[in-house]
Amino acid sequence: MTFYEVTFYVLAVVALLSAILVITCRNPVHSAIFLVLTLLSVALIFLQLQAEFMAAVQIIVYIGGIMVLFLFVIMLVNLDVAVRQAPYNRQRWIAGFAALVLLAEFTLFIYQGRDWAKLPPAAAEAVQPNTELIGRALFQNYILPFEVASLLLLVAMVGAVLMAKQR
Amino acid sequence: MVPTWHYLALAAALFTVGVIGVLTRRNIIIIFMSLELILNAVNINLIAFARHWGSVDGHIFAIFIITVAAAEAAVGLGILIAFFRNRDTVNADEIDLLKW
Amino acid sequence: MTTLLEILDQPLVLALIRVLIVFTALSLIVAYLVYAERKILAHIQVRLGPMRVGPHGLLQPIADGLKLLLKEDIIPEGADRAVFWLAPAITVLASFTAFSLIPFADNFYVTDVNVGLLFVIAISSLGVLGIILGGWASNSHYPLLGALRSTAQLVSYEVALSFALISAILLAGTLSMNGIVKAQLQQGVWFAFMQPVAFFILFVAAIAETNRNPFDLPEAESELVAGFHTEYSGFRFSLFFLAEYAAMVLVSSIAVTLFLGGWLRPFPNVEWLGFLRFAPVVVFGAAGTWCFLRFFRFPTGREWFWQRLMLFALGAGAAAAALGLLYPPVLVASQGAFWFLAKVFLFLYAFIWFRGTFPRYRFDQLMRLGWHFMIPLAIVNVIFCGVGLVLSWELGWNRSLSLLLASGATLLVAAWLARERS
Amino acid sequence: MPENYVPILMFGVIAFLFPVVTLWFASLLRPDSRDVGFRRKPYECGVPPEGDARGRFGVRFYIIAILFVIFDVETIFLFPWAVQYKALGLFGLVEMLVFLGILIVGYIWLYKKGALEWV
Repeated sequence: MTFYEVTFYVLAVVALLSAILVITCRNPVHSAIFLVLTLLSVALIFLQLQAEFMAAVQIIVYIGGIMVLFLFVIMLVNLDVAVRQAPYNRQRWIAGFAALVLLAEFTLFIYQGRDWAKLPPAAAEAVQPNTELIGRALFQNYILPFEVASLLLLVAMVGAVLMAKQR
Repeated sequence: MVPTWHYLALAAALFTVGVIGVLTRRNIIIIFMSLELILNAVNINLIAFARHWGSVDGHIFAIFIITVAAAEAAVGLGILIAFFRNRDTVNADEIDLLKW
Repeated sequence: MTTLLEILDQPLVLALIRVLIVFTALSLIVAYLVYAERKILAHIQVRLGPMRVGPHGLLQPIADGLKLLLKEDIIPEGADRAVFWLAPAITVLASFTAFSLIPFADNFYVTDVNVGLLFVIAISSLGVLGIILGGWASNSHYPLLGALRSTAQLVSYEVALSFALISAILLAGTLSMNGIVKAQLQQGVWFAFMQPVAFFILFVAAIAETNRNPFDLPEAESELVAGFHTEYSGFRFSLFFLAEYAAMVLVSSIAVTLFLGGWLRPFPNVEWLGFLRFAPVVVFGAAGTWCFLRFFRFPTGREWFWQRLMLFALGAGAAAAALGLLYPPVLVASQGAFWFLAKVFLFLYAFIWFRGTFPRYRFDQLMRLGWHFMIPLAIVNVIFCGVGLVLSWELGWNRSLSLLLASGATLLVAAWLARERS
Repeated sequence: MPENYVPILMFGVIAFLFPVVTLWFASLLRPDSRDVGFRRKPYECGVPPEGDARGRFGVRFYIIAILFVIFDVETIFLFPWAVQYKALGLFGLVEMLVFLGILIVGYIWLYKKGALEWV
């Protein structure tokens, strides 16, 4: 195994473990810290997949933006009450079972696709230089989604401010 | 080179963890965090496929997913703030009134 | 048998050596930046500043560091111990790691990647987490409020900062840090002259990002005690302190790389200004001469012996450096780092100078300045910069002229925005 | 290509180890924390702290954070645009004018609504 393969498996384990800790921690702030760890290892996995632009975007938007939003909200609502309450709801056993069924399905799908997955992946350099290629694709082939994204952001901005503002 | 299906397996596992979080936790903030986990699992898939086929289309989709995640977090947490102001709780199973 | 040279030639070992050099140099610069700030502020206020430890207080940073290491470690009751410990570590990580992407010279940088600038932004944006978590973990009113205010300020100005950076990328056409410097060499002009408004926005946003006067609201003693690190003491406090000064050096480095030509000397393409390459010799020679002059005018006597000895050693070191720099290969090799550091220190001096002269803003004024003036101005600047570039490509206008016209238009918008505010 | 990123990781690890090692080293030298008097109480200008520190704060902080996230995503779209600008030319400018135009509409709405006012 080369160094980069080892990095992937290490990062995968870190991402999964911290994801599990996200949903098991009682204190939302600890959950948020573990979520940051998950997001960071996912960003490094992107880097390992040659998606350097996406790795940077993941850190800037997710960790630098969305997680800050989460931490703000955790501080806005009084969480000391939440820590003392039961963390799981009543349907947790049914839900856990359903999730396990989902996992079994995923396993089946990946197993069925094993022949396809044996196809050699394309040369990783095909997505380089990353930012230039993304720029070309985004502003030539995906113009409409790009402009719609700006509308989506506008709507989100208006909606969020209206929701949060004092009436 | 790590085979593509290892990435898919990791994404499936992350997705399942996220689903468990959404279905079992009571705190809405944690539910939102689990949603972010799910979206990240999808992103891993997209990026892995982008490398598999040697095209950046997967990256573009991932960018849009991150955009949507940002919009979702902003609006969702905005609703949460409004709800908390009215009801003084952040537990999902206490949100059982359609109108008040 | 692998010899030492072969081990040293491995790319990773080479990278590790560079990392260690940059890290050590950075820690020294940060330590002496604190000293320089005390000295310069003192001279602005007609005082002497630290004078006791070493000649002119030159060993003060080391004494301070030792003192902070030996301080009692106080963690307040009800604090979340793990998070309390983690927060300063994150802050240090965020403000130091970004230096691995800064090109200090043509051939001296830790690494250079295609999306370098994005990674610098990404890594330094992690610092916000340290501030929020530190404020929350203390379990105290003032730190929490300080953390929220600090974060609100940081994120407000980060938007303006990003838009200002985009104007520079529009001119350079690349995100690689070294590529941006090379674009300035190729176009023969520092981007500060093509995009003065963006440079101004970057400068103001940089002051706000590093919590410096006149935007040092997060740690305004009269309002919030000491901001988010009120409960931090001893070495934990000094970690926050170090990170803050490292962030100052970082934003200066970003500004220098993007707008002031990085490691380029002034007018890099003008042949007859080639004598400027002797500037390092002159600087070190002048420093050596000054040390020797002080040495001869220092009071003699047993109690001054060590101080005089140190001054003499400093003078001798500077003189030796000046002589060594006369050797052509050394002179060529030291050019990039010299000009880069000179520009960075100029920036840092401006930061300290501002602290000595400006009164503090009020928090609502600060947010208003950010959201009502800086952000719209930055957006308009990006648009006009794009228009100027298109004019020069499509209509064949002179590039510098159309960009300056664009800046003029932006200035008109700035005047209108300023009129709206008052 | 990924080998260019290994030095960043190295730097990050060293920068993270620096506080860890120095704090550990300091713990060998410094005196232990003694719980005497009000020493370990949270700071509250000299009076005993009252109430729960992790209370609620104004929603204005939250609005600032929302706006930051939205604008942050917008800048993400601008970076590949700026890098590719020379190839896109006039077409790219028009595209970005539409994109930023929609953003500016939102900004004007915020301005009129007063969401950008701190007080």
